Amino acid sequence: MKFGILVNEGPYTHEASDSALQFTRAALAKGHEVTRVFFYHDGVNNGTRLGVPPQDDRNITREWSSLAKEHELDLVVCIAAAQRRGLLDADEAKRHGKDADNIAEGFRISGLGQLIEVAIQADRLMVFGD
Amino acid sequence: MKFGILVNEGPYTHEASDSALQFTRAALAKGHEVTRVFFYHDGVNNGTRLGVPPQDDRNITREWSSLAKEHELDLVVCIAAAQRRGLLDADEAKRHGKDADNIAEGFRISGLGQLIEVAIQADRLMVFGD
Amino acid sequence: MSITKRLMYVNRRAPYGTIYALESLEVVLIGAAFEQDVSLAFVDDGVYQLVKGQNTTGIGVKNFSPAYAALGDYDVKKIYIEKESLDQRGLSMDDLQHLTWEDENEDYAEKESMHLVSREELADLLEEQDVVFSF
Amino acid sequence: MSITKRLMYVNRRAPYGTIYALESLEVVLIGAAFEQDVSLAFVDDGVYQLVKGQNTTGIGVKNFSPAYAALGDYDVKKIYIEKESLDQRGLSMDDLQHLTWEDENEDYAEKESMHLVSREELADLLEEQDVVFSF
Amino acid sequence: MATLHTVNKSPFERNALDTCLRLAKQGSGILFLEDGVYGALKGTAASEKVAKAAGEHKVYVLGPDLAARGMQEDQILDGIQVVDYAGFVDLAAEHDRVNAWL
Amino acid sequence: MATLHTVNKSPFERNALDTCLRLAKQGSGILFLEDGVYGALKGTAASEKVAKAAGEHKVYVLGPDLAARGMQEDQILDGIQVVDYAGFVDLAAEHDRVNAWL
Repeated sequence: MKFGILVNEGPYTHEASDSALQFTRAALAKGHEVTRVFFYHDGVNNGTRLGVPPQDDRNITREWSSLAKEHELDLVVCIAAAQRRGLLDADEAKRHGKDADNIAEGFRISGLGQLIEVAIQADRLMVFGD
Repeated sequence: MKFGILVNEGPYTHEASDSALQFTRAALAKGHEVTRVFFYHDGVNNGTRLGVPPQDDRNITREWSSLAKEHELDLVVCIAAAQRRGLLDADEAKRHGKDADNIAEGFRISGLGQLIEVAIQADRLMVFGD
Repeated sequence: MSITKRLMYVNRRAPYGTIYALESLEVVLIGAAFEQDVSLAFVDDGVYQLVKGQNTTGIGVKNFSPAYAALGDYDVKKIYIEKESLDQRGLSMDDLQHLTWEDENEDYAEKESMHLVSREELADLLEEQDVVFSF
Repeated sequence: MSITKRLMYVNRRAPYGTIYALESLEVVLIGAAFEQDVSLAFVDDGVYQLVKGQNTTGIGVKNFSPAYAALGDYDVKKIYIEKESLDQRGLSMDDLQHLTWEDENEDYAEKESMHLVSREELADLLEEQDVVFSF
Repeated sequence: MATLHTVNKSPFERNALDTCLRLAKQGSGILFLEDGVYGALKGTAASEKVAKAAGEHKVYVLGPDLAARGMQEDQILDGIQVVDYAGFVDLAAEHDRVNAWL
Repeated sequence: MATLHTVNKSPFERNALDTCLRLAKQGSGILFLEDGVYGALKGTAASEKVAKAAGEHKVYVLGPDLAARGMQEDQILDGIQVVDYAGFVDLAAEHDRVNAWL
């Protein structure tokens, strides 16, 4: 079965991104396909490479990145939500005249159409948020 | 009278930072002192210079920066909350081996002691959050 | 893509206090291009999104309520308002924006988009969906 | 600074679902160094923060509940639990961690930090504060 | 002048107003702002308890947040006073402390 | 198999559980996770309505979230089944759609 995952909240602040990560791992372990993980609202903050969580706690961004690498997951950050909140890749930074970018490995920035697309293509859309 | 302001939520996501900004402006207009604005929890995200909000909406970070410049406001971002969420200044970026920083003009990163200090020094602590 | 799915957006949050109402509307407007069978439900504090006469000048935030009137142009014409949510808040349909769409097959006749539904009717509608979006 | 103020931290959120409980505790621990007259109130879902036997292995999140036991060492020894909040949740003081402090003036005798208070008592305590922190 | 309590949550979505009313001493100030302003309206499921509270406390509502949400002053419960941000600052200064029920 | 409803909010803080119960068709699945797990407990102000719901729906609670919060399985209302993340995935696959009451 194909799952689409929507993450609406930032890491650490809300358990939503932890739950999404655990669900995604469990779905993959059962042999399901995770077609795309889409990060919306404050969920875009999962995709920053500048986070430095305490050493004795989990690093959610790194967990998403390594899960993506292992399973060729498509991690998509919403461009409009990301701009508002200051999450940029190199192209976006250049386009808006910003002197730095902060997106983490394995994440890509794209439009809301990617959310609608996965909602249509997947068998189930799982929403994790506040 | 001296006010301390605590902002617990990120910009745009929650009205808290708008309310804090409006309150701060109104207090200054009445001749009160705003001893410090402290950004905690997701409030640290008010201090990113990488945000690109839609042109037809307000730019909250820029409004804080210019208010700070005009009134010599002390805008302090909590270091622990900021590290967790990926908000860094140049020193912090260097210390943690990160290749970029993203703090906006007029904000500085410091410890939670700065919150306690303003709570003690100010006549009133105003809390804006979710 | 040639699949047509039934997508429902469930709006349960008040506007301005949080960004969910605005960013939900942004999804609806983008999603309209995909030509799916789209509907919107306004439940709980979500009914406040449609209240007439919003004026955000005093809070310095963009007033996005006029954008709902464009939904008809985007072919989003099934808008359900739960009666129980209105009642709890002392509101009636007259307090809300009146959203319509133009039927190009009937010489652009203006038709009703807003449908007042009971909890039972909304429960049935939810059960007919392929995908339910909540933000 | 030589001013001594009465600071109360009001904890109304459950742990783990959101970060407020953890980051509130971080403020309390840092704030202890300022030698103020500090107290903590646990109200509404905040009482869940002190429930015994928390085991976060399955959710992959750090279990911070052991840190409450250190409050006594930080000289934070006025901890108020609202009875109405416990009652609503079917909890009693036995379900919570037992927090104590050692009185160095009495040969390090272990003393009670936890105080069960009624809504009226908590309302009075709130009224005696100089600063009320809420997160 | 006792405590100014602020409530920024919808009374239909969250328990912040109920807790505020449970723990506010008689004669407190209570200010509704942000989504909390819905608590100040007539004819809702929360009106009765708020009207009762307005008899025991001084209740205020932030006008700019009301207007943003399309609410008119004639929809406000009797005994509730509308203030702007300057009035909010005055209330905070006049009371001895401010307690935000987030 | 109808709809799987998920509730991740405390029943004491927010209205998500009430709305879920108002709009879930009889025979739905309802899964409590995150702070929603407090809704699955015996002896609380929410227990009566949840026990009633467990008679009309299949109600589940996420074990890892229960354990994190220090709750034991013997504190769970009768008729509520504990599942892990793998069980959550199975529930999502078995039902026709998933409706998250955020």
